[in-house]
Amino acid sequence: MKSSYIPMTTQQQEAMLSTVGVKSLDELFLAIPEELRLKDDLNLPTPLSEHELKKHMNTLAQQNFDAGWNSCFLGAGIYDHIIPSAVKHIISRQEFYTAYTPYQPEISQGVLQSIFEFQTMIAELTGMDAANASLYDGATALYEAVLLASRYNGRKEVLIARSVNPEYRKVLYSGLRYSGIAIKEIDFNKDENNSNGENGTINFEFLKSNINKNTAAIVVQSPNFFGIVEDIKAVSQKAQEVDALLIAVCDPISLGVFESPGALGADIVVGEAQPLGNPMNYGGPLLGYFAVKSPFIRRMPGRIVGETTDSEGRRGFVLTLQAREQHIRREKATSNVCTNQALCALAATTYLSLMGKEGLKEVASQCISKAHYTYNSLLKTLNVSRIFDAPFFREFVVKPKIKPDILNEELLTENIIGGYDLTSEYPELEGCWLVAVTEKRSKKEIDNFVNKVARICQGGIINDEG
Amino acid sequence: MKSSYIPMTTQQQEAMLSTVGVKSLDELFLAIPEELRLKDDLNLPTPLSEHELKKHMNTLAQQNFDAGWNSCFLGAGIYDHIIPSAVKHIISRQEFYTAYTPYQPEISQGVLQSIFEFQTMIAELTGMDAANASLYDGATALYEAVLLASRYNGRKEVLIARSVNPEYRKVLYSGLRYSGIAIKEIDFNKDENNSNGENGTINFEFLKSNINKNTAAIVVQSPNFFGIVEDIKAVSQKAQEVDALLIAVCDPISLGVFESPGALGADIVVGEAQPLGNPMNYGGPLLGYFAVKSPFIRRMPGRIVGETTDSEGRRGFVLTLQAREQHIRREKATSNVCTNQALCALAATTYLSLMGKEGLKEVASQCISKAHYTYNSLLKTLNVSRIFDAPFFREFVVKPKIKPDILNEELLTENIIGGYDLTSEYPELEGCWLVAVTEKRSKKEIDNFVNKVARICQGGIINDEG
Amino acid sequence: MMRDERLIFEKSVEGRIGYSLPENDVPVVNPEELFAGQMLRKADPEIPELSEVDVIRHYTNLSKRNYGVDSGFYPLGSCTMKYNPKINEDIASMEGIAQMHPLQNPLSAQGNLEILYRMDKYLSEILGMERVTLQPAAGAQGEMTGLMIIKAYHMYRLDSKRIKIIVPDSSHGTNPASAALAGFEVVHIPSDDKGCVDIKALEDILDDTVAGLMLTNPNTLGLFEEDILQISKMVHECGGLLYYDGANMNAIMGIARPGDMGFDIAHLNLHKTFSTPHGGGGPGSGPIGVVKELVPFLPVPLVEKENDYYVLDYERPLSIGKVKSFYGNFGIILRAYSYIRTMGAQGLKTASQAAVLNANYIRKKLEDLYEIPQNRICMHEFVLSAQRQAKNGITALEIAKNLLDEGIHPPTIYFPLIVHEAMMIEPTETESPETLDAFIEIMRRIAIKAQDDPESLKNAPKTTYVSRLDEVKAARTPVLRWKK
Amino acid sequence: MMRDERLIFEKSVEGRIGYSLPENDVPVVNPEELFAGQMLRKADPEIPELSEVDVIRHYTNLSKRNYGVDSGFYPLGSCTMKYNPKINEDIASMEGIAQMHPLQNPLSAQGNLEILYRMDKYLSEILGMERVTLQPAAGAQGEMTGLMIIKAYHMYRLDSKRIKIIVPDSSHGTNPASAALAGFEVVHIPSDDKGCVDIKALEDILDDTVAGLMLTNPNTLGLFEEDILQISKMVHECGGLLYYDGANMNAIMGIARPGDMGFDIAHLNLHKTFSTPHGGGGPGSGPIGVVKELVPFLPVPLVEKENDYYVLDYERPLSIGKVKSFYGNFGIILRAYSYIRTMGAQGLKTASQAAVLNANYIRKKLEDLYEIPQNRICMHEFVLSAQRQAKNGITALEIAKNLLDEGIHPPTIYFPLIVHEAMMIEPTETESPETLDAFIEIMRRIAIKAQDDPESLKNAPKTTYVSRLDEVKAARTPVLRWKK
Ligand SMILES: Cc1ncc(COP(=O)(O)O)c(C=O)c1O
Ligand SMILES: Cc1ncc(COP(=O)(O)O)c(C=O)c1O
Repeated sequence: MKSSYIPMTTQQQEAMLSTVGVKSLDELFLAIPEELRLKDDLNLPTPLSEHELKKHMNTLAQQNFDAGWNSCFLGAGIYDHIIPSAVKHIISRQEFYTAYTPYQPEISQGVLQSIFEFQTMIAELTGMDAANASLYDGATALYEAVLLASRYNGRKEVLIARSVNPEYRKVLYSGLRYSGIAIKEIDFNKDENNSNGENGTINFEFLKSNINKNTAAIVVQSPNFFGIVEDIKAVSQKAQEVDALLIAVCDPISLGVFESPGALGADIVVGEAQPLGNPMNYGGPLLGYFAVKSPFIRRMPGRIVGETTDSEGRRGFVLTLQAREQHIRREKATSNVCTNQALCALAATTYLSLMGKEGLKEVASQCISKAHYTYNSLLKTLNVSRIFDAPFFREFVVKPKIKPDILNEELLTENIIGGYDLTSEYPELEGCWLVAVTEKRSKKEIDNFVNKVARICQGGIINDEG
Repeated sequence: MKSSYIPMTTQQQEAMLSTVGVKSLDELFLAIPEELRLKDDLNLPTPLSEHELKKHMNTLAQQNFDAGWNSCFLGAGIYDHIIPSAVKHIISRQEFYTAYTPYQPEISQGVLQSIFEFQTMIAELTGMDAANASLYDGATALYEAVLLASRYNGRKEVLIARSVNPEYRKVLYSGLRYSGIAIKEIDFNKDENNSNGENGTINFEFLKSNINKNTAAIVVQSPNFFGIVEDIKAVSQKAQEVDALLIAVCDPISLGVFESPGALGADIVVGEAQPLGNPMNYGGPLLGYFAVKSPFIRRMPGRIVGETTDSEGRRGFVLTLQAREQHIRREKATSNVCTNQALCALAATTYLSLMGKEGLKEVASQCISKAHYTYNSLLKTLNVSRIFDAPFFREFVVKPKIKPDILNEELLTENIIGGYDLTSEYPELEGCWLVAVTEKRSKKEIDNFVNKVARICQGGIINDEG
Repeated sequence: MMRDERLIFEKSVEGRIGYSLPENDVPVVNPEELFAGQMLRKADPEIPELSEVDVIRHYTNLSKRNYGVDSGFYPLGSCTMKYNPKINEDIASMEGIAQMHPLQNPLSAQGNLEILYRMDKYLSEILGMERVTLQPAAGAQGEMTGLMIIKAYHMYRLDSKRIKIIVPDSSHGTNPASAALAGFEVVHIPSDDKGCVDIKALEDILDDTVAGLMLTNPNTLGLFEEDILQISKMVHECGGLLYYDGANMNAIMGIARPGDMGFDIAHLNLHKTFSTPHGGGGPGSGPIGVVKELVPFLPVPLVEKENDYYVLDYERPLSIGKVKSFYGNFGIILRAYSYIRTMGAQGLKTASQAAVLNANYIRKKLEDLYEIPQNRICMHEFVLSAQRQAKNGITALEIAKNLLDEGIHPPTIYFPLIVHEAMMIEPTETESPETLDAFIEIMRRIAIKAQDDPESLKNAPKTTYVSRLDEVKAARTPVLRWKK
Repeated sequence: MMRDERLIFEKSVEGRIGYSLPENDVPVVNPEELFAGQMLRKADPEIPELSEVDVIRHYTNLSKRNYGVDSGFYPLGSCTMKYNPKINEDIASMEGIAQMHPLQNPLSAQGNLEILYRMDKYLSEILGMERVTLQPAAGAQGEMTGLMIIKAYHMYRLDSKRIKIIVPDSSHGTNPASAALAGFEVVHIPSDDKGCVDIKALEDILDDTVAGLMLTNPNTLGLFEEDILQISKMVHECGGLLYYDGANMNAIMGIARPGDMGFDIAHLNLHKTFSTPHGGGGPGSGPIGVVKELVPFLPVPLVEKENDYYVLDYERPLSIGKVKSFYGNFGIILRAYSYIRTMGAQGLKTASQAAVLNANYIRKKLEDLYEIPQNRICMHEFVLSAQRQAKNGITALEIAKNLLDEGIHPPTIYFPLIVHEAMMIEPTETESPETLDAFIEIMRRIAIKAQDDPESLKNAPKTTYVSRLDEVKAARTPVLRWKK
C-alpha cells in the first residue's frame, strides 16, 4: 500500500531487504510464532483520503452542539473562557508541538524555559514556593497531593470537603481504594434558614469533630464546586492544630482577585488550569497543576525544570530532581507520571503572558459581575429559587421551577448549553442547578438565557419542590 | 487608548517625548498645517475585542453560502480543488508569511529558494525556459504578456480568442485602452450542425483572415473558457507564419495530462495558478504565473530569483535581473509590479511538491472523468441539451431547460453552487450554462446535482429555446 | 544544525507520494480516447516526488532561513513592517468566508459583500475621499489604476494634450513606472533643500500638458510636505490632478487626510498601514479612494446596497473597466477589515502617534553619530546617511549586513536616491521602547567601530545561513530554474 | 542572531497589555463589597505585562531553541517519534468538535460520543481485546489503570494474597513505579542471554502470591519475546494476569495482537504508535484494552449504543471507578482516530513493516563499527552499545551530544539499564532511506573519529543555543522558579 506518510518506495524496499539479508518483509517477523501471525487484515474501515476524512468529521460535528455556536452556561470544573488567538499560534509551532519530552536540554531550551515560566506563574498565583511541570488534570493532581501528604506524615486519613468537585473525589476514591488511606467527607452548610452568609461553605462543626492526629490532610476547594469562596485560612488553622497538611484546590482564574492559598496557609495547592487558555476539548486534554511549599519540593510528582548554567556560564534549563522519578527510582519513585501535559502548560503560560496581571484581574472581575448579574436576573423572574447565600465567584446554585435535565433539553433547542444538574451527585440538592457565567457571555446572551429560562419554566413541568 | 498591539506605556511615552524634546504628541505633528489637522475622531465603528470580532465575522459568514458546506459546480477560471492540509501549515510559518520581499538575501533564503523552486515547476509544467516569481492573477499576467509581445516586436495589434476568459479580456481592454495596441477577437466555432468535433474551439478561418504582419501576438486559451482543449500547435503555426508571438493561457492542473504549450510552440505562457493549492478566496488573492522562452527572459515583468554563490562558494539565491525593475529603471522599467503574490506561490510550490507528477496527473484525470460523467448524466436526463462537441477537460457547456440564473437560485436551496451563466458574456450562448467538476466532487454529490437539476427543470420556467 | 542546501527536486525519489486523494468513483475516461495524441503530454514534468514528511521538513527548514516580523525588529523604511495580529489570520481562514467563489450569485455572498461595502466606507473616511475601489492588488496597481482614472478624466473632458505626470525625485520607483505604463510622459521634479517639493521648480513645470502630480506625503524622507495646500492649489489651477501615494499613511491615520489636503486620488497599501502580513512579497492590497468628481471612472464593479441587499454594480458607463479580476485581494482586505474593527478611530490615531514618536526617538538617539540630512521632527520614519562611516569603508550596505548578525532586519538602504548612503528607518508603533533601545545601542556600537576599527565590520554577515551572495554573478549569467 | 536569554518576567513592563477583552456590559460588582477583606488578594501575582508582539516574539524565539519531528530525524528509542500528519491537527481544532463541554447532555454530543465508541472498537480490534477504555491520559496512567483492574479482579475473586507484580529488568521505569503505586510488591525478573524473559527464573518466581506479569513485547531491546505463549500459559496457570506495555506496538500493528498472545490487559500510547504529536511532553493518551473477563472492571463511563443513540454507561458495579476526569484526552484520541481512518488496516500493517525494515537496515549498516549485544533480526528498534567507543572516552552521552551538532535528535541513551552504554535506536516508518543513510554515515563517522581522534568529539554540542548544561548543579541547588 502506498501511503503519503511512508516514504519507502517498492524499489527502495527491495534494496533494503537485501541489505538486511532477508527475502521478504514477512521474513522480518519470523521471531513471532507462526500461530500468532495474523492471516487476515484487521477489521477496520477502508481508508479515507484527507478530503473524505474532513467531510466525515464535518458530519460528526453536525451531531454536536458546540460552545462556539451555542451559549455555554455549563461549568462544574471546566470553563468556557475567552482564549486569545495568539495562544493557538504559539502552540502550533512545530518546534513545540512535535517535540518529545526535553531529554536533550541543549536542543530543548524552548520547552524547558517555557515550563520554567509556567512553574513560576503557578507558584506566583498560588503563593507557593514551587510548582511542577504539570499533571494530567485537576483530579489526578489532587490524588497525587493526597499521596504526598500521607507519605509525608505517615498518616492514613484524609478529610475532604463534600463541596470539592465530585469528579475529583471519584478519581481520589478509585486511586486510594487499595492504598490503606481512608477518606472522610466533610459536609457543607445547608441549613436553609442559615442566613449568616455561610450557607454553601464547609461545615466547621463537622470538620472539628472529625479532625484528629490521624488526619494526614484536609482537602478544601475554593471557589468550591458551588462557586462559593471558602475561608481557607480558618481551615488551615484547623489543620495546623493537628499538624495535618492543608491541600487547597483552586481555580487559577479566581486567583486574579482572591488571596493566594499559600498566603492563607495551604501546604499544597492543586487544581485545573484548563481555564488558562485551553479549550474545553470535551474534557481532555486538561491541565493539572501542582504547587507546594518548600518542604515538599523533592516529593513532588512528575517532571520539574530547574535553572542551571552551561559550560560557558550562560543560563539554561534542564529537567531536574530526577532522583524522584520513575525512570531512575523505578518502584521507589514518588509517582509514575511520565508523559503529561507540556503543550497545555505552554498554552497556559502564553495565555497568562498575554493577559498579564491586569488582564487576569479583569477576567476574574467580569466573571464575578456577570455571574451575579445572571443570578440576580434569574431570581427576579421568580422562576428559580435561592439555595445558598454565601458570595460566589463565577458559578452559583439555584433551583429552577422545572427539573434541570428537562430545562437543559429545552434550552438546547434555543442554542443554549444549560447548567449542571446537581441531582445525581448531591441528592440533598435534588433539582438544583449549577450555572456558570464567564467573561465570554455578553449581557445580550445572559438576558436571552434568563428570558428563555423564564419562558420554559412557565410552560414546563414543575420541579419537585421537596 | 491602550492597545494590545502597541507596547508603549503612558510612562514610557512621557520619557520618549522628553528625549525628543517635545511636550506632547500633538507637537510632533506641527509640520501639518493647522487647518488639515483633524479636530474629531474618524467616523469608524467602536472597536471590537477579539472575541467580539470573531462573533461578528461568524454572523457575516452566516450570510454566505460557502463551498466548504455546499457542493460547488462553479468554475469559470477559479476552481474548487482539494488542498492538502500540509499547505496551510507551511504558509502559516511566521518566517514565511510575516516577512517582507526578500531584499536581504542572507536572511531570506527560505522564500528565495522556494520561489526558485516555483519558477522551476512553472517552467516544467509549461515547457518554457523561465518563469517569474508570480503576478497578481491570470488576467494581469495576460496583460503583461501582451505588453511584452508588442514591445518586443513593435507591433500594435493583438488577436485574442473570444474563448479566452472574459474576465481576462476585460482587464486587457482596460489596460490597453490608451496604449495604442488594438485588440481583435477571434470567434469560436459554433455551427450547431458541425459535428467534426471542433465545435467550441477557435475558428481558424477567422484567424487566418485576420492575422497579418501587424499582429504582435495571438492569445489562445487551452482548455478554453468552455473547458475545451484547443489545438495550440496549429495556432502556433499560424503565428509563426507572420512572426507573431503566441501567448497561451493554460490551466496548470490540466498540464498534468496535456502537452506543454512550450512543446507546442508557445512563446509566452500565462495563467492562473490558484488551482494549485490556493483557496478560492472570493476571487483574491489569486496567483498569476508568467513563463517565457529564452529570448524574453530579460523582458519579464516583476520579480525573478536567480541562483548564485556566497563568498564561501555555497549555493544561494537572490532577486536578480533587477535592471528591468521599477525601483532601478523607474519609468523605463518593464513593468510596475512590486509587491505581488509570493505566499500564494509558496502554497502552489508546496502543493505541487506534495502531489508530485503522479498526483497532478491523477487530479487532472479525475477532473476529466468526473466532468464527463456529469455531462453524460445531465444529457441523459434530457433536461439539458448539448452545445459543443469537442472534448473537454474539467468544464463543459450545456443548455438547461430553464434559465441558468433561476436554476442556480433553486440549486442554492439544495446546498449546491451551480454553474456559470454564459448569457451576459456570450449573448450568442444565451441560456447556456458552464459547469465545472473537479476531483473534489464525489459521485454522490454529482448524482445529487444531476437529480436536483432534473427535478428543478421539470418544475421550472422554460429556458428560451431561441 | 544539519546543512542541507538541496532543492526540492534533488530530494525527489521516483514512485514516492505525498498526496492522499479520494479514489475516482465514477467511470474512468481515458484521455487517450478523447483527445488527439499530440494534445497529450509526452514527457512528464519534473514535479518532484516526495512524501508528506519530506515536504514538511523541506519547507519548515527553509522557513528557518527566513526572517519575519515575529522574529524581531524590522525597521524597513517605507514598508511599515508592523506586527500582524494573529486574530486577523484566524478570521482570514474562516471557511465560511474564504471558501467562496467570486462568481457566486451575490445573494449567496451577502456576508462578503457587506465586508467590501463597509471597507469602501471605512477607507473613504480614513482617506477623506468619496469612494474607494478595492480592486487593485498592491500599491503599484493602485497607482496604475489611479493614473488610468486621471487619463480617463482628461479624455472625458476632451483634454487630450495632458500627457505629463510630475513625480518628485524622491519618489518610489513604482510612481514613474506606473505613469509610463499608463501612457504618460514622466517629468521629475527636484526636492528643495528642506527635502520637500521645490515649489519654484513645480511652478516652472506646470502647464496645460500636465495631467497630474504624484506625491507621497509624508514623503520618502519622512517629512510632511508642509506646502501641500499650495501645491494642490497650483496643480489644480493648472488643470492637473493630484495623486497620493499612501505608502506612508501610517504617519497620519486619524490625524490628517489626503482628501483634505487636496488630493484627488489616493492609494493605501493595506499590507503596510493596515497590518496585513506581507507574505515574503505579497499578496498585498492597494485600494484607491477618489474625490466625488472621479467616482464615475472607478473600476467595475462597485458594491452598492439596494433594499437591504448588497449588489455588484457593473452599470457604470464611464468606468475604466477592470484592472484585476473580480473584487481585489479579498483575503487581504478581510485582514485589514479586522484590523480596523479592532483598532477603531482612536486606535488608528494612537498607532500613528506612537509610530511617529518611535521614529523621532531613534532619530534623536542617533543624531550625534550619524549624519541626518533633514534633522528635524520627522513623521513615522527618517533617513540617515552613512556618509561619515562610508569614508572608512563602512557603507550603508556594510552596516546593513552587520545588523543581520545582530538579529535585526536592516532598514531600507540606498533609497530615496537623493540621499547618499541612505538608510531609511521606520520603526512602526508595534515596537517597544526596549526594542528601539537595543537597536539604537547596536547602531551606536557600529558607528563607533566604523570609526575605531572598521575592519571588524567587514565581511558581515557571519552568522547567517549563507554569507554575502554574489549578486553580480546572478545577473550576468542568470540561472533561473533548476535543471536535471 | 540576537541572543536573548531573558525570561518572560524580565521583559515585563508595568502598564503594558497584551489582551483584548470585551468591555464589561453588566453592572460592575465590586469584590470588596461581596467578600471579606482577607479573602481578597493583597499583593498582585508576578504575571508579566507585555503586548501581543512581545509575547509572540518571546515564544516564537523560544520555539527556535527547540527541536521537533518536522525539524529532522528523531530516532528516540521506545518513543516512536513518527511524523504527525497535518490533517490530524486540523481535525483536532475543528470548533464543532473541540469546543465541547464534557458534561453536556449526551444527546447534544452524539458526534463526539460516536468517535469514542468507534475508537473503542478499532483499538479492541488492533489489540485483539474485548473492550477498551480511553480514559487514561498516558501510557503510565494506562499501566496504573491496568494494575488497578488486576487488583480488583483478584479481590473480586477473594484472592487477596496476590500481592506481587513481576517486571523484567529491561522494563521501562513506569512499570515498577505503577505497580508500586497500585499497592503491589515489585519482583524483578532477569533477561536471559538472548535478551528475553528468563523462563527458568520466571518459573522460580511464579506462585500463588503473583498477581501478574508486565511485559513489553517487542521488549525494550527491540526483540520479540519468542516464548510469549509459554510465558502467558505459565502465568495464567499460576493464577496471574498478563499486562502488555504497548509502547512498542508500532512493530506489530496488523501483524500480531497482544490479545492473541495471551495478554489480559494492554495499553497503547496513542502519542507514539498512533502518530499524535508529543507536545514537548504531552498531552498523550494511554487507552487500555482488556479481555472479556475483565470488562466489568473497566473505569466508568463506557460509551454504549442504545437505540441508535450513544450513551454514557456509568452503571457498572464492578468498575474500578474513575482514573481521570471525564473520557480521557479526547483531543488526542481524535487525532489517533483520524490516523486510523486514513491508514486503514493495510496502512497500519505497512507502517509496522516499514518501521521494522528501517530498524534492521540501520542495524546492519552499523554492526561492524558498534557493539550490538543482540545482533539478530530486530523489530522496530534495536539497542547498540557504545562500549567500544567508551573505552576512548566517547560514551553514549558524548555520541548523543555530537549528534546534536549534526542536526539529529539522539537515540535514547542508557536505557534499557541492562545494556552498558546503551543507545536505543528507533527510526519509525516515516523516515526515508535517505535520512537513514545520512544518519548511518554520521554514526559511522563518529565511530571512526572515536577511534582515531576522540578529542575532536569532546565538548559537543558546539552549535546549539546553549552548550553542555550542568545538571548536577541544577539538582543540588534547585532553582525551580524565577524570583524578582
Ligand atoms: C512609497 C511607495 N510607493 C509605492 C510602493 C509600491 O507598493 P506595492 O509594493 O504595494 O506595489 C511602495 C512599496 O514599497 C512604496 O514604498
Ligand atoms: C516502554 C515504555 N513503557 C511505558 C512508557 C510510559 O508511557 P507514557 O510516557 O505515555 O506515560 C514509555 C514511555 O516512554 C515506554 O517507553
